[in-house]
Amino acid sequence: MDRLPAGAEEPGLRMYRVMAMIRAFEERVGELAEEIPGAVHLYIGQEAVAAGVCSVLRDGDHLASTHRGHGHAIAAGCEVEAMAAELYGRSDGVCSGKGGSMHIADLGHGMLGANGLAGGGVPLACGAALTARQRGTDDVAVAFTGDGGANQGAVLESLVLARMLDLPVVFVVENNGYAQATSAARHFSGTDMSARAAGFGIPGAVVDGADALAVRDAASEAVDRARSGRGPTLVECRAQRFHGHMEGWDNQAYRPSGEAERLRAEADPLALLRRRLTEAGQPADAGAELDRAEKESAARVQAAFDRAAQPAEPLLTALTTDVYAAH
Amino acid sequence: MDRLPAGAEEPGLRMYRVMAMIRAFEERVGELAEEIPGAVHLYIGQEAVAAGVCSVLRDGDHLASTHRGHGHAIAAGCEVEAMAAELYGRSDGVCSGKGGSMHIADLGHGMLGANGLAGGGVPLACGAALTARQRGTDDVAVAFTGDGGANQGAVLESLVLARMLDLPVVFVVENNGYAQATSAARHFSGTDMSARAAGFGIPGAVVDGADALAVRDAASEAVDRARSGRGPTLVECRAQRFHGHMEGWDNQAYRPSGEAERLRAEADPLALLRRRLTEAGQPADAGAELDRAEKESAARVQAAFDRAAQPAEPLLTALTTDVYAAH
Amino acid sequence: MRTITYAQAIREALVERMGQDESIVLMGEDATSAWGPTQGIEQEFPGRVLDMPITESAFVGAAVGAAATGLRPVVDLLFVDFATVCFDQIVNQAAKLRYMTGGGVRVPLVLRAMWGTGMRRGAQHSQALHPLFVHVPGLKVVTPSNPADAKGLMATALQEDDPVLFLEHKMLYFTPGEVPEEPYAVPFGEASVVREGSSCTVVAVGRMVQVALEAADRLAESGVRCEVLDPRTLSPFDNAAVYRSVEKTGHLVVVDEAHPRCGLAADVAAQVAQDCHGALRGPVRMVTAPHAPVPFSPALEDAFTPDAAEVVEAVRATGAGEPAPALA
Amino acid sequence: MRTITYAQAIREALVERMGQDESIVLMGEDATSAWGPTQGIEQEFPGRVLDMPITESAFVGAAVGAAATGLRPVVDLLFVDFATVCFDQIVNQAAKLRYMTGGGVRVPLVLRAMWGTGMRRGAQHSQALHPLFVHVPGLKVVTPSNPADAKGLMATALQEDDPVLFLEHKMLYFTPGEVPEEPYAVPFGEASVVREGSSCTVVAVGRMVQVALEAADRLAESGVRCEVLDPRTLSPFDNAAVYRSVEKTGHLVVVDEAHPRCGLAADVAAQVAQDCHGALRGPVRMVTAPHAPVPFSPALEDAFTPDAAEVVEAVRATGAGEPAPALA
Ligand SMILES: Cc1ncc(C[n+]2csc(CCOP(=O)(O)OP(=O)(O)O)c2C)c(N)n1
Ligand SMILES: Cc1ncc(C[n+]2csc(CCOP(=O)(O)OP(=O)(O)O)c2C)c(N)n1
Ligand SMILES: [Mg+2]
Ligand SMILES: [Mg+2]
Repeated sequence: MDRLPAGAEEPGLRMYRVMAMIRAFEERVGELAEEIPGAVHLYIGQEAVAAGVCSVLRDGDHLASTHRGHGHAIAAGCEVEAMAAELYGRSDGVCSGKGGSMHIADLGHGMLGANGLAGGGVPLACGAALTARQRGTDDVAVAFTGDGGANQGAVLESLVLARMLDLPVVFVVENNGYAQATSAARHFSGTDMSARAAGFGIPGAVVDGADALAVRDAASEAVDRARSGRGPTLVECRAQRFHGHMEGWDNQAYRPSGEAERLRAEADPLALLRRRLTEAGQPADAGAELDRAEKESAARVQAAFDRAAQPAEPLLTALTTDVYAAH
Repeated sequence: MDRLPAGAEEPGLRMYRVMAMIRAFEERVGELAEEIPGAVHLYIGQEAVAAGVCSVLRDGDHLASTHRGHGHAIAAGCEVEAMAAELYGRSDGVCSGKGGSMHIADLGHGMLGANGLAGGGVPLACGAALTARQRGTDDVAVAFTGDGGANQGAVLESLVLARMLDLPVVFVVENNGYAQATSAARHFSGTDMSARAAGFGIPGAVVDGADALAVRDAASEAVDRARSGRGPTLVECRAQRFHGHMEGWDNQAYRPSGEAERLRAEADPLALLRRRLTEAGQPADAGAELDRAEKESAARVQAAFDRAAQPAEPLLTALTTDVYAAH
Repeated sequence: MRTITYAQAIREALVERMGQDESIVLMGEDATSAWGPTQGIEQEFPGRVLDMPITESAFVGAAVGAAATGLRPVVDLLFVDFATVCFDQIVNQAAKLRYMTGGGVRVPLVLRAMWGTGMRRGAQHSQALHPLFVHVPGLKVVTPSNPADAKGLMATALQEDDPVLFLEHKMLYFTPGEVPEEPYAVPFGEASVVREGSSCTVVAVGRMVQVALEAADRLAESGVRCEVLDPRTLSPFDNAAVYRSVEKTGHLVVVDEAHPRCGLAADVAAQVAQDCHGALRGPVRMVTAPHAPVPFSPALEDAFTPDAAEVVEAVRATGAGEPAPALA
Repeated sequence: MRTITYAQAIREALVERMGQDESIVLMGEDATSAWGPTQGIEQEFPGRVLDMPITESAFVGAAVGAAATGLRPVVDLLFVDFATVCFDQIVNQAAKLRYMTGGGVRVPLVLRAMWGTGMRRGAQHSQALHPLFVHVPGLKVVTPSNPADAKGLMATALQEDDPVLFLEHKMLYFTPGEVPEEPYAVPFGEASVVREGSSCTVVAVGRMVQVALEAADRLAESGVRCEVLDPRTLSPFDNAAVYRSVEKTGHLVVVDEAHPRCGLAADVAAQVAQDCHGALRGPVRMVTAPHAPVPFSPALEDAFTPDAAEVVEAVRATGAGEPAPALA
């Protein structure tokens, strides 16, 4: 988890590195969207959620993600090179090219996978938490879901299950205001997920999802609760997606005009964290450090996609391997 | 709905008639359980819920029931003769013998059916409410579920849907303390369904399910809300099942010893309603009226089962009819 | 005749029937802002297109309840893969309600869904799944292969009193074709003979009809004349049309992009092996996707999906076009 | 040899493997107070039997996640019909996780469920559904027909690294049979020849093995010798064993109590029609339940379920036992 940065750095700086990498990755994916096969759902605007939550995870912990999973994967420590290759369906991709954007998984980094089914991954995270509970370790699991996916039966049932077994799981609802074109105001009917969680006996919190430090604090409390055997927590992160639901498909006519631009200007999680890390009282060279992080990310991402976009001989025998461990 | 009794009677007396009929029916089913094919789940102890709720329904309204559906069917107005025949799988049963105990349905009485899937019927009731909403009528629908079934995704999603569309539906959770052998205390983890409903933006109430008048009051308020376009309500009725989960299968070892007997003595909904209807201030002949209702019910039920148990020539051609309306 | 796309053809039937039948409502996630067949219908029929939260079990179940009580809901499931999250409501409720009530309930319900490979969406957005629905009694299963059938089959679906899975192949939406302007209905249970031939019967489903035709073209060059049948409705299935053709050709190939085990290709092949054994002059052949999930990699996805070369090979493997063996 | 029931045999394998493998946990509604194969296991392995709320999507999904991270969950779904409420977690998650990750995840998971007719439970508690699971790549599907296989197949299931649907026929739980006391495993993908014969191959699934044997007895009276095969595992499927038998007998009947369309009978029949055409000396025959939900009425349920008379008729209809037609 949170493996990009080196050892003893401040959490803020480490989160910034993660967020810069996510941003660089997603901006590049956006540029390449017409060329990348299939569908991509960008995480731009929500970086603070993945970075903040994963900043309190450690080896042995697990997370399950959504269709909008690149940010979670990067924050979990997945290599952007293997991810870029995966997006192109190459056999050297993190899932050998068989998964694609919507299925990036990497157990080595605790990443149980993006998921094509809204809410589909949430029970999987409960399962990782169950493993920890049964083994008596203090590992935890994080279940990410969007606001729309949070309405799914699988997610709501997971609240029941997690409470009944007191699973060490943290439910993170990334409320970015929309499920495709349907606003959260409509599909949540004025409720919020933390109030819902309370109805299931699960402590809930609502936090500004653009504020990495705030997300980290809330996640930290929730993860501590889970690690110490006090059961599940639900954290609703109010975030924003700066792009449409999916690249090349969504004209965002359902959004108030100018909303995305305004958000970029006013609610950019990177800008916010940068301000925090460079404000009075912080090291004088903090800004330069952040610039460097951005440059490095951009370069690494650029190289990763340059390589991934190279023509590659597909491994056609892979078509029918990995269906079973053994048959 | 509530069609057993004649016109201008007091609601209390009408409910008593319904409850007496349910009790007579279920006692007889219990006696015949070894002979009746398949599984039967008795409603004994919960009569006040079905009777109270259905007492405020009218033609055009609908209800969807559970695996424990006999009481709801009778309260909806289904004929016990056709139900008894159905339990024996006869072609003159209310579902031509193709449904059986777990699938008694009768659209003519607004009864969408018992259901073999825990929680499975709840969305169906939402659908009947949707029909009313789309047609602009003031009909309503009632969705019954047990406490165990209330944990199902289909039920929890229905809360989301009903609130978003402001459907004229009333969710009735019959919390009889157990889902098979698992106590509600465990599977609800100390929460209650009305608190859950609140988390979904749906007004909830908890009511004594042994008290028909209290159930009727709560149902009346909820149904009025639905009829007047103010959307869904959830009513949790704390009831008791006097029998095991299913006849001939459940040794009830999970229950505190003597619980069922104690409940019969202390929390019998018929005895409670009888007290209310015969207490000071009520008509002097009220008790006799209730006795008569019980006798009549018993006689009608006896005759119904005597007839249903007669050997009957099965209609084997029915095996492949009714699969489609037209093929 | 005027040419429109598959998506437009479906839309035309929807709009026409909604004009005739007030009980039709459209339901789905983002239904009011959907692209494709239902785009803009909300403006034409205000209040009859309903946005749903991501609660398939609840809203498909509600559609069943609404159908039982007088509406005729048309539910957009988006990708057919999502039918798995509301499978109980489809398989145990919608499909069985009529039977379980001895005919006491009718369920006029259309479940629309996109299916098939080709869009590089990976294992959870590219499945076929029609064999699962075909297996279940009480469901009708339809999948048009061209715009004219799409319009006519949707018109029929909207007048059925049973639940219909209306499966729209995602790679066909923009396929153009001649479509009559006036309303018409294509009956369920009638296969169409897309191309006549005498050497081998090729039954192909959905997008595979095009693949079969391409193979037929290639085979014609060497004098093998394929008769290509498009069943159009998978349940009910027009066995008689297949039998008639096999009686004539003596050979059968079935092409379907679902998986092989308990799939539609096996279904058709088995039926013919049982009922037309005497007519078969060689082995039946099934051309299907492999027994593997749909891979994301475009190269693998293409290899996954049956193509004309595989069909050509299969037709040859039946022995079609070879001189009949001399007697004794 | 000692005689125990099918339920006891399953229990024996569970207990034996739980003793060997600490990662095995049992999950299910009322798991700690269950009857049948898991009765009382909680006392032997405290803390390893977990009661679940009625939240199949959540707990089956949790079992998948637990399997991916090191446990070996055995989930009791009760009736297989309930698999429909968690179908996504079975079909899209458990079955596909390994493939979608290019082999990066293993999912050692056993989903137990009761199936089949006979208990008069009506349409939603009596289904077969195995064809649905067989269709889905990534799942393994097992259904023992007798106590000895039940023990050996469960032992294997508990050592597989793939999700296994372990389908227990509800009418077989109390069937007694000889079962070795020592641990042993019956490998997946190996059919068993239950009875040898030369006239007709009869492939029968689960409870239908008994029905096929009864039919074979009756047919033997008139000199028709059936070879009865029990595939035991439906996915993977031992095609080779069926082919070997059909090469010998020249005739095939498949008996399965699932529905006919896209069912297991069609699957086997089609495979034989494709790969053993030359050996077939008559039409294949499928004996299945009808294309109708399971009726409640006992008389109808009995008529629904294939019986020996139907199998006898089917074997005769293949032409088995008739003198080979003289050449020319
Ligand atoms: C079960 C299911 N239903 C529908 C979809 C189609 N779908 C994909 S993403 C999406 C919206 C999800 O919204 P949200 O959970 O808020 O996530 P966001 O896209 O905002 O990150 C929908 C409806 C799906 N993938 N799975
Ligand atoms: C989806 C599903 N899971 C499991 C079952 C098995 N089952 C039948 S009734 C029941 C308990 C239901 O409890 P509750 O909802 O409280 O109803 P009650 O029996 O108390 O009336 C269970 C687990 C089922 N029928 N459907
Ligand atoms: Mg969202
Ligand atoms: Mg209960």
